[in-house]
Amino acid sequence: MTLDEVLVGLFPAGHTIERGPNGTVRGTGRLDEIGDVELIGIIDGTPLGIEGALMLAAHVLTLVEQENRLPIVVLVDTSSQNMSRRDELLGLNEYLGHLYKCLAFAGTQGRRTVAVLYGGAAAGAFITTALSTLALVALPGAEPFVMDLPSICHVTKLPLDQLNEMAESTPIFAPGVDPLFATGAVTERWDAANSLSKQLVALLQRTSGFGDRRDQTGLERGGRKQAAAIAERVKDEAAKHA
Amino acid sequence: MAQWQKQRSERQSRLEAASKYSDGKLVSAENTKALLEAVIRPGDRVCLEGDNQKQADFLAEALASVDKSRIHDLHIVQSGIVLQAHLDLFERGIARRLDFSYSGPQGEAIARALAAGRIQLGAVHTYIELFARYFMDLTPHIALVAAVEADGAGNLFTGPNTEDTPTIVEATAFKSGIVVAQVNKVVEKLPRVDIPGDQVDFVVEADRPFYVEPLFTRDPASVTEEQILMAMMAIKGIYAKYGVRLLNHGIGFPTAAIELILPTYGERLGLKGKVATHFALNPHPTLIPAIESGWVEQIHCFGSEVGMDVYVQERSDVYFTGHDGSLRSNRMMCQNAGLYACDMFIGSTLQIDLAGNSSTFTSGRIAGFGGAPNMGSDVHGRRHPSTPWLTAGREATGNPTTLTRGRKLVVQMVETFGEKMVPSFVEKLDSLAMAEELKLELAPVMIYGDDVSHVVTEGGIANLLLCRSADEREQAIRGVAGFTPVGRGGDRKAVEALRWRGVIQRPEDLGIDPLAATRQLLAAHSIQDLVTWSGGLYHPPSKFRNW
Amino acid sequence: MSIVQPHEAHWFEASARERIAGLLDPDSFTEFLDPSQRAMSPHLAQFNLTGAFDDGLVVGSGRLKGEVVFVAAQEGRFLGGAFGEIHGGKLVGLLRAARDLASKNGPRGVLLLLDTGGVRLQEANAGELSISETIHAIIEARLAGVAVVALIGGRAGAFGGGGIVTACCSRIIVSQHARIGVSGPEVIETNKGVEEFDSKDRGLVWRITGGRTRALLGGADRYVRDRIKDFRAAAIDLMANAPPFSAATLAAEQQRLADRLQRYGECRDAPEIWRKAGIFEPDRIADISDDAFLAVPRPAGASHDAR
Amino acid sequence: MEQFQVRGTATRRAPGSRRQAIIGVNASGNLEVLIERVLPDNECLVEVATAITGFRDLWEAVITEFFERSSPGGLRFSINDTGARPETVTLRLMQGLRIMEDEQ
Repeated sequence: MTLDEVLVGLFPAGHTIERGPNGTVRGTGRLDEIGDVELIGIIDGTPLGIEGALMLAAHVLTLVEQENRLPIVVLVDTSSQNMSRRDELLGLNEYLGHLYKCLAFAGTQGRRTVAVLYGGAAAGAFITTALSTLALVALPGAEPFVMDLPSICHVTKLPLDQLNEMAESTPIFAPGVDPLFATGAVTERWDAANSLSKQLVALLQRTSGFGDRRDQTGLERGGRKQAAAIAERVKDEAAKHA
Repeated sequence: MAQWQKQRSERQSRLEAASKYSDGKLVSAENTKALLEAVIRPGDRVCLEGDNQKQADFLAEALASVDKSRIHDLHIVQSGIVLQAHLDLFERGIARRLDFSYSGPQGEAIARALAAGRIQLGAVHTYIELFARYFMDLTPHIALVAAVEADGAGNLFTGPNTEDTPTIVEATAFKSGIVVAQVNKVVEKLPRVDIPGDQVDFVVEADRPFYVEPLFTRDPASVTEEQILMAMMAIKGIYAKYGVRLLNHGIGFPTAAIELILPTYGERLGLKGKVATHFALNPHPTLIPAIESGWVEQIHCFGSEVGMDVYVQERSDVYFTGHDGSLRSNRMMCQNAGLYACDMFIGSTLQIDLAGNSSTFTSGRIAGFGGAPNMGSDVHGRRHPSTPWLTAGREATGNPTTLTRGRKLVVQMVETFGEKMVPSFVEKLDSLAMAEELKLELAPVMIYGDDVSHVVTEGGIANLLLCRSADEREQAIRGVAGFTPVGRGGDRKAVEALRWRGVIQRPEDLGIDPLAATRQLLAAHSIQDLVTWSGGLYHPPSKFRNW
Repeated sequence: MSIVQPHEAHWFEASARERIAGLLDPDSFTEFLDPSQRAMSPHLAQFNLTGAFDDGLVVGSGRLKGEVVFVAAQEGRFLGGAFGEIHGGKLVGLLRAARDLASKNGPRGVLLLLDTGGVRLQEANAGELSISETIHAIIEARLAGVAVVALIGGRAGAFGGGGIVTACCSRIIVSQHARIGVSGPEVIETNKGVEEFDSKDRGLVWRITGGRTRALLGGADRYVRDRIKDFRAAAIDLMANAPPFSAATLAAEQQRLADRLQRYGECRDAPEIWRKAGIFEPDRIADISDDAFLAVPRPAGASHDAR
Repeated sequence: MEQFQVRGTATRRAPGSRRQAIIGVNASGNLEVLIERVLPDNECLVEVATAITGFRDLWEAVITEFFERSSPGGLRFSINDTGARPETVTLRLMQGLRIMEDEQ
């Protein structure tokens, strides 16, 4: 979907959007049922570099200061983090970490934060923009991935055919929305046949609190069967020891 | 009427032919080829200076580019066949016969050229063996040497890498030959004179400094725990046992590991000042921590090592230096020290057989010998006694008397498997098959088994001095050959009996705790640590930089 | 007995377990989900890989100068210390336990001995998600008043998601070996070409990503020699006064990162930054000894509580 | 990947009171060994998981020699390996045995 289609679908009652540098956007959307939501995002498949991350973080911090506690929707169509020697030199990890912390902080302050992934997102950019919110929604056309199969092929020396076959049977490494849904990363998959707006309203109404239940979700969906239990076992041993 | 001065008059005519290309002794880089064409005659014996370290590379390339209709069928008599230009001489037909010592990186190319008949091989020598023949039947007509600086009178300053130059020049200049030197720079006044100008006929200022290979630099980061375990066994079971103070080390990682744990493990054993005090050895960077910790009293060098010049200069109490301050190395002298003054040689090998013969000639490669066979041999001319020498000699015989001569300790450190799990222990050396294939009269052996006193592997030490029969030697070697076919082919009972007699010692027999064999034991973990140990005086080449 | 005592040992050469042994008070460590429980990755066999009995992460509790701390140490030599499902689950569980126990005489801090190339590609989705869960859990622990201190100086550094995790900790301790970044030099070279980043130029790699650059730029709070005892001393010191996770901290970080971008945004190599920062002999920073480096005054903005 | 076990008999109980220990790292050319005191005093066992197939015979030789050399009664050794050389395996087994000698 294009950004315009996404915005019209999500906010038939109206929206404003302002494009900034480095592929960043900010604005507001109107939902009849619950009123305004704040919009930020990175679009056009722009890699997320230090400028973009810093700018988005600034938007988030500004929003968090406001009393109104409006939900924040993060529109995501990026590629990966910006692969650049200069960005790495200047500490890209800190800029991405800062953005993550700002979005998470908003979540801890009672803000409902939802990432809407309608394009690409990979690796560090995926973590920072799409996994840092309380919920992640994948729209048609969303193409998240952590590692692409040719790269996995290159490192593991396994033939691509075999990897493709393996990807069919386990969601643990394969790129795409469905495997990431199964593992608990993607909260919901929306299709365009239903009203995006209604689905957003419903999601926002369900979303509250900063608690992280994605390992439980992964277990329930059968895509990540161990993580939750392992975390619990460590917690139990720690509690016994303390 | 008999002519007794033909060589002098021949020399004179060559010098005259060359005079139009020189200004006094100085020759421009552009005129170098013409100069060589003027002074060299077909069939000449030519020594192009080059060994496993320094290379007269500019002159080598000039020689490889001469007109082969004028110069051909040369007989190359030199330490190293290392550069592409050296091979080109034979590929182009400029040279035909070859007597040499070391080939290193060109081992495969030499084997191919030999098989194709482009090289007529005289022999593969050790360094000093070839040097010796320079004074007998392989005296060069032409010596093409390398130095750092020259003055207008032809005096040469070789810098720290003196190496073979004095020997080559001596043999050539005093037998009416012609000496051409490439230098990095012609200057008014030299820091010191390594070669007097009246032994040098021509000097060329090359367009670049002569090449030096950093052959003796081992990165501590690549030392393995197994090598550390071997090093611990060697120190405790050999250095300490015999009290070895005068010695030579090979260039492999196991001996680098020894150098790196002297200040830690050796210190713990209380051996400082008691072992490893005097070396015939190049300036190994891995020895820096031991030197800085006060272990080493004196080192004489075959050559220098890239990056070590400033360090050596600042440690003149340890190294031999000129009055200018920089290292003076000399391969001939140092080899002699290794032969007659060292009580021990310890080094690695690629392949060793059931009798302890070892070789670095593996199929398809003629690697040459360099100096190892001299370091790794017991020289029968030795007469001065020392405790390790006498102890070894007495171990080797059942009932020693005052007539029993001593023995040099010749220790082979062998990791049971080499690259790609190729066993290092074999029933038959590859070099035997190669000798048959190339119809060599003598199969190339780096160190003969009867010179070897000890074999050290991850599995233990085999003391061959204590073996009383060929069969015992074989079982002792099999007993430390680990899980190679040779090791697994050992007679278990015989091996256990040898262990009981102390001929074979496992780490636990030596009281070595396997938990201590970690990289934490290394006094330096990286090249950068060596730089730190040196107080910033060691300047490693950039290819070793990893920080 | 090992000849080198645990705390005298070098961090870089030590295993995850050796680091913990030397870092904490002697014999104070209790491991959670220890190797005998064989909590191993179920995903590696299909790639013909064998696993590790601890899945490359050692977690547990111990004391640091008497104070209770939790500790997690990645083994950088097992699959590059990468995050997988079990590995990540253990780390997340430990951080959540610290959060829950903080108010019940629980740990004062969590020490994260990071040594990771990022996500384990054989279980990439689980790994990526566990990195996000780790950051969530770090934030929750910090909100509960637990200091989370990253200690980095192993052969894998802290890359990919590991670099982002680092930046979310309360405090960061590095040695020279600590390469920290998001995209590894090889990845950048593969994607953008050798002109952008020549990963074979090791000096360049260290100037761009190494511990000295991070320390001078403010990407790390403390630079230490490569000895476990030096990491220990720094951890004791820094755990005591870690910044809270708050609006003020984040606002300060925003300002700090904006200032850095404004001051040095044009620079493409570290010495350019040091020159601008007025550091004496900027080209020699990589070459001087640790002691000399520790004496280099840190530029404006490098020391801060904005993390 | 290949998994198998090698059993042995021991002439004595391995000394020490430690219940379990782990040594080494499963990395290329390396291995980790988990040692547990869980068997009767006259038994010993090594369980191997290796990423490199086709060397079972060599493994058995290494392990059998280790049993004969050190008689580690009561101990189970579990190995995760990625192509360690035989000498590395022996070193790790010896190290593991040595750690178990510590009194706890």
